[in-house]
Amino acid sequence: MSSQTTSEPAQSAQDIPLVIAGREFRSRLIVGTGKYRTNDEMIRAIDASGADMVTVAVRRVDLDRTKEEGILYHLDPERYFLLPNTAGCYTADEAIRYARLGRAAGMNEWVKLEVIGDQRTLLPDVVATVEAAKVLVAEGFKVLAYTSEDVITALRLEDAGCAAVMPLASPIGSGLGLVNPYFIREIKTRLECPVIVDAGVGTASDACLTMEQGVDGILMNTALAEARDPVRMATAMRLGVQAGRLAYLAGRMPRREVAVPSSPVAGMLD
Amino acid sequence: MSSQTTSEPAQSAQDIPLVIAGREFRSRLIVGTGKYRTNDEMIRAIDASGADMVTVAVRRVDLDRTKEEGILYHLDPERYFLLPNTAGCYTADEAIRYARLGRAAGMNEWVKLEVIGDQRTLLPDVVATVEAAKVLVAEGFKVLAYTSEDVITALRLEDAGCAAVMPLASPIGSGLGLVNPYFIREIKTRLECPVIVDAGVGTASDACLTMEQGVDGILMNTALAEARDPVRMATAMRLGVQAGRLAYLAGRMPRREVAVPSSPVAGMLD
Amino acid sequence: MSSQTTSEPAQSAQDIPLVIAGREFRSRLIVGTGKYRTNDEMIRAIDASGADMVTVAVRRVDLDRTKEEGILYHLDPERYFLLPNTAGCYTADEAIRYARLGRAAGMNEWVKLEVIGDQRTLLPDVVATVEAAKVLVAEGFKVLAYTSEDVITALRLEDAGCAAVMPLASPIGSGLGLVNPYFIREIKTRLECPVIVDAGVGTASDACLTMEQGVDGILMNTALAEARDPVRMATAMRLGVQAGRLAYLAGRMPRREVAVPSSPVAGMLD
Amino acid sequence: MSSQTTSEPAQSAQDIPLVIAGREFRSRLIVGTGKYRTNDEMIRAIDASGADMVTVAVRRVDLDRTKEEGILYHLDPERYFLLPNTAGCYTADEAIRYARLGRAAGMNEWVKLEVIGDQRTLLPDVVATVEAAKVLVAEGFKVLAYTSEDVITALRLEDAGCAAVMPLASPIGSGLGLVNPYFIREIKTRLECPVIVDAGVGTASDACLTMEQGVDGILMNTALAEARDPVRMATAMRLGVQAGRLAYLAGRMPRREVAVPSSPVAGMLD
Amino acid sequence: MITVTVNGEERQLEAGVTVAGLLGALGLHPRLVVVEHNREILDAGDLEDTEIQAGDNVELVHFVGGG
Amino acid sequence: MITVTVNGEERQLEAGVTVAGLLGALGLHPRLVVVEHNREILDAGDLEDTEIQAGDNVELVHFVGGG
Amino acid sequence: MITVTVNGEERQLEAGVTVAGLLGALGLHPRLVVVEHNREILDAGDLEDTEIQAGDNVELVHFVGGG
Amino acid sequence: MITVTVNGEERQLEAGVTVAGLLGALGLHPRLVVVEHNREILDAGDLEDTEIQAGDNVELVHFVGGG
Repeated sequence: MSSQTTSEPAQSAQDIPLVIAGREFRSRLIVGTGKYRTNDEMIRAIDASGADMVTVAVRRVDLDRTKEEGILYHLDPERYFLLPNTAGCYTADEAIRYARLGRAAGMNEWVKLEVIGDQRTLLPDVVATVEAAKVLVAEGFKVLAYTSEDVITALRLEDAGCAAVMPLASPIGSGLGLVNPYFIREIKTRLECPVIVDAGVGTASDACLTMEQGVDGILMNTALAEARDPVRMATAMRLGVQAGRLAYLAGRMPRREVAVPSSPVAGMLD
Repeated sequence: MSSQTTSEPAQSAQDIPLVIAGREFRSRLIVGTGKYRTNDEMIRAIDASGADMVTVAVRRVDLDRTKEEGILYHLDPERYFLLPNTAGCYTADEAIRYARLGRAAGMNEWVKLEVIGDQRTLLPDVVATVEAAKVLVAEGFKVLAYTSEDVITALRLEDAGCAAVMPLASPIGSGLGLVNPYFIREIKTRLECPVIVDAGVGTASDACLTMEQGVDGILMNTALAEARDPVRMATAMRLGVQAGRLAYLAGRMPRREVAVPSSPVAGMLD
Repeated sequence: MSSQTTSEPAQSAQDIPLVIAGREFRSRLIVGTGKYRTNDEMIRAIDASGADMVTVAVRRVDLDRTKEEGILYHLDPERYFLLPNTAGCYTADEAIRYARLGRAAGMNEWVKLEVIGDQRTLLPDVVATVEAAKVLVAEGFKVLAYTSEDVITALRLEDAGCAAVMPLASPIGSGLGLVNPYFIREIKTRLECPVIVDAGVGTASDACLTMEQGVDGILMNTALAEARDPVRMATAMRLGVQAGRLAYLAGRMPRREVAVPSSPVAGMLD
Repeated sequence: MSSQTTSEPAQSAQDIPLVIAGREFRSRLIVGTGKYRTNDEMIRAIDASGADMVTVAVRRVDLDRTKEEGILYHLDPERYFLLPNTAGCYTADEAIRYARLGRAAGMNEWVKLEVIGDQRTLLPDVVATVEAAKVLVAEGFKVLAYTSEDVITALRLEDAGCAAVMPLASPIGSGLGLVNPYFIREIKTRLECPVIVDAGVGTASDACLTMEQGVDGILMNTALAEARDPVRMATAMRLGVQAGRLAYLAGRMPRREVAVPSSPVAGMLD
Repeated sequence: MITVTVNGEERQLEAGVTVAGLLGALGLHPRLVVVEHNREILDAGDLEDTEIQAGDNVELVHFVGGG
Repeated sequence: MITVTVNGEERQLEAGVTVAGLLGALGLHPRLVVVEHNREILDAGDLEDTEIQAGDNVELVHFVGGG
Repeated sequence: MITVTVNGEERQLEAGVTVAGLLGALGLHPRLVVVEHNREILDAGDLEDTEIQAGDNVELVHFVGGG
Repeated sequence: MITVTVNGEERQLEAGVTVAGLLGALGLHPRLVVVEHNREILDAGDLEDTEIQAGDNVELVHFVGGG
């Protein structure tokens, strides 16, 4: 029994599935396929994560080592919905080019749109992202757009027709966790399309806290690939995402600065 | 299929069980039985929590409403290991008296020792707690001692022969979460007996973050009983505790203030 | 002796003055003039703050209560450098119109540029802000631009020729303090022009912590006007800004999770 | 003009002096004299800190380098009130012995009581501290007792007759800042004697935030001695303590998650 | 009749009543109650044999919900 | 009489009135007000010479407290 | 022989070679590669018919691991 | 000669030496040192009169930098 299936009862019993662009996903955790030490470790980690959507990048075939296999050798497209990204693109045109190549390489019209504005922070160029989103939506793409925690940009990406808006928790690969819960919460409050937090989550409590803000899902890669034990961390993230989601739906107790006993004060002996 | 069972594969596959005083527990989450709106809600929440040890209080039988049932009508002692507490006691003698009554009422020699020092904060009287622990250990009790986040008191409780030491995350019923991770981590580092964080956890991310400090388990009550939906929150807590435990075992990625791409920088098109 | 002068020795002895667009300012704290309960309280608070630059808004004269005095009746332009803002403008054109009116009403070509993108968060429309900045710089304005904590927008505002870039600590009037120190620090690292944190500071420790990130100054209004005692809070802010600035220059001790004694371990008695 | 004097107007105008055991102090910042790189740097830092009470340790005279001067060569007892500590003592008896030696060496009956319980954390042995406090108070000492953030121990130290209770912000020399504001606030609320936060402050914003909790003062050493520039940091701490104190007295604005404009919404142009 | 204190309240009982008798009169099943008689906890086996004297203090406790 | 818009409100003015005249009638000191006449900002020097025509839009602004 | 650019590197190919031919020569299975020919993405069906001319730019890409 | 312990180290002193004499021999100014003689703190006034016996324990302390 694969560990991935173990949480479905809880999931199905107490939550509704994630729906993006009319497609239903079993898991609210979406994972990347980069930076793993080995392909085998990647496969086992993705299995443990329970993700049914995984991101991939579009790159040149290495002509010198033609025996080298692309990612498709490792991921069963029957099982995993592949989401091509435009990582590494610094202009709208470049991102659009990569999106089209991704569509040709894959089996769907979905794209994780990234237009990077700065090499050191890998923060998005929000102007170019909105511009590219409009073009790709017009071409029939389902655009999931990586963006900053800026509420206004998020609103514009929704207006541009994005299928999902994906604000960052903190910079890509930083592991700093959810730095600005206020803006993430505000984005979720203001948008109607799904909000997926993308980038910055470092450990399970980050994922749990992020889901507790009410967002629809989380996309991560480095937190799994760079964990000492990626498979165990993937299980932790699967459970942490579900935990945060259910805690959000359950409605937490109030915070108080004065203590309140858990046992009855009445009925004490003399 | 009870939701509780859904996570066991992950659990058993990737973690060792919690062992206190030679007894093995399937769950690292221990829950209280106080303050629920109804007994039915309590039963369903405890089931969802996956806990196999639950705490109970010792109080006078209400002679005026003798049809009133004690907690034993609701909790199957075959399924749940009952841990009597000394909640509400303000002196060592009083706590010792309640511990003995709890032993007579229950089927085991275990006690959750609480000696409260102050009504407003419900913080422990650490001096009286150590004193009572010594007496009870000498009488053959397995003492799980509620205490502050003071490392030195924790060391003394271990020296006194406690089966487990249970520092608080924040005051009982406050829901403020893990206020002092440094001291909790230090207590775990310094003690050999199990460290169970007791009190203060408010939501799933608190539980997850607490377990990520490396402690052996968490005891909670108010966070479930006072959630808008205790059953869903109990599931969230079960998953959150497992997530934090596995993330601790997995070893998180390093934090960085500079971004690192998840997709290859090589192989970009011209 | 005005309380404002009391800190100058420390200031002058241990720090360099703030210079924006070639103009030297004695204080790194810039304050607004809105929302005070009375004009007298405003005057005393601004005096206590030590600020030598204050912001003002441009609004219609109230023709029905012509005895009503403009702000110039209360602020001595010899003592305070007036910085007109474009608060309340939602488009580049509107902001440009207000900037020109401010220039005509004032004695300088400086403007605090604000182009709001959303009424609920008062977050900037970064695209329109950059656009307006370019126009105003071309007209010879010294533009101090309110912006989000987005590093890339900050870089573009500097490229556009802004005299200072003013990222927010948190939303205007929220008092949430410095939510994203990472991005504020990154903005300061990447820009050459002065970086003034504008909006969100709620109390003195917020101001102190913000200055410790290395930024050049802070602009605030609500934290003073809405304090129970604005004059005392203004003194607190003046001191807090200096404290944070000097702590930044002094270079703090390292953080450690293990204690280190302050008194010698040698020379103890037997 | 010594930088120390520069803040007195603000201070005297807007705050009352700190009074401990009937003695008035100009500064709410108390500093240690340990770990400075040079005596000259120590003197200048203490001057800049504005402190009028400084702590000293009691140690053996070094008989091999008799030209070596004690601290009294460097600190003018006319200007600084010397507070001997019992640092390094691990039992009540040892601390009492050092307190008596300190009294014989100094000009007063004051002592900073420290009874350490653990070498790694330097956390207090709260039981032994209370015991030693009772003995020393009976001998006529003015006892300022270093303790943990435990509210109950703090109450007992006050009952024991301590002149001031000094809970830690975080471990001695750690620079982790104020870890548990709730308990520090509660201690201040519950005690009548002065509450001085001792140990753990790392930079000016820590000092400011700590004073904003309402405590009466702060005692620090490492944060100054280990700063890259102790004199500048001492000025920063002096200002930060005043800033936090005045912000506490001023009463901060409310926190809000929705923005509120600082400029009038009325009077906009068409 | 004798006067005893049960769970903090004075009650009139017939002289010579046993603890088991008291439980019966109160409709409490012995297996669900712990009896503390003059600060001594009674074993189930002693309930029948333990006679309540005037002035005795009896506490009848059980488990309730608590954290 | 002509109808003009001043600060968003319609007003009746005598034909031929200048901006300076309007300010005077409103009791506003020219040095404390900025005049935007049909979207053009007027220099202080032009207030006397600028005649207000029917349908003109005049905005009279000044500095107020703001952050 | 003609000179073309494949994945950024100049290569000598026989005149008249098709894209399908190129893939074959490189040992690349057409179904696992996407071909961009002079900035135009080729459908699988066109690989046989598309002849490579001197100076053409050919990009051969596929999916790799990424986040 | 007698053997005494001063600040934890054994020293040979002439019989009959006083504490004041010891301080002098060590070049220590009495006003800058506190003397603990066999666990008793000496008043400045007693330094002259206090004779050190064989086996005595003398601690000489002062203030040093500390936090």
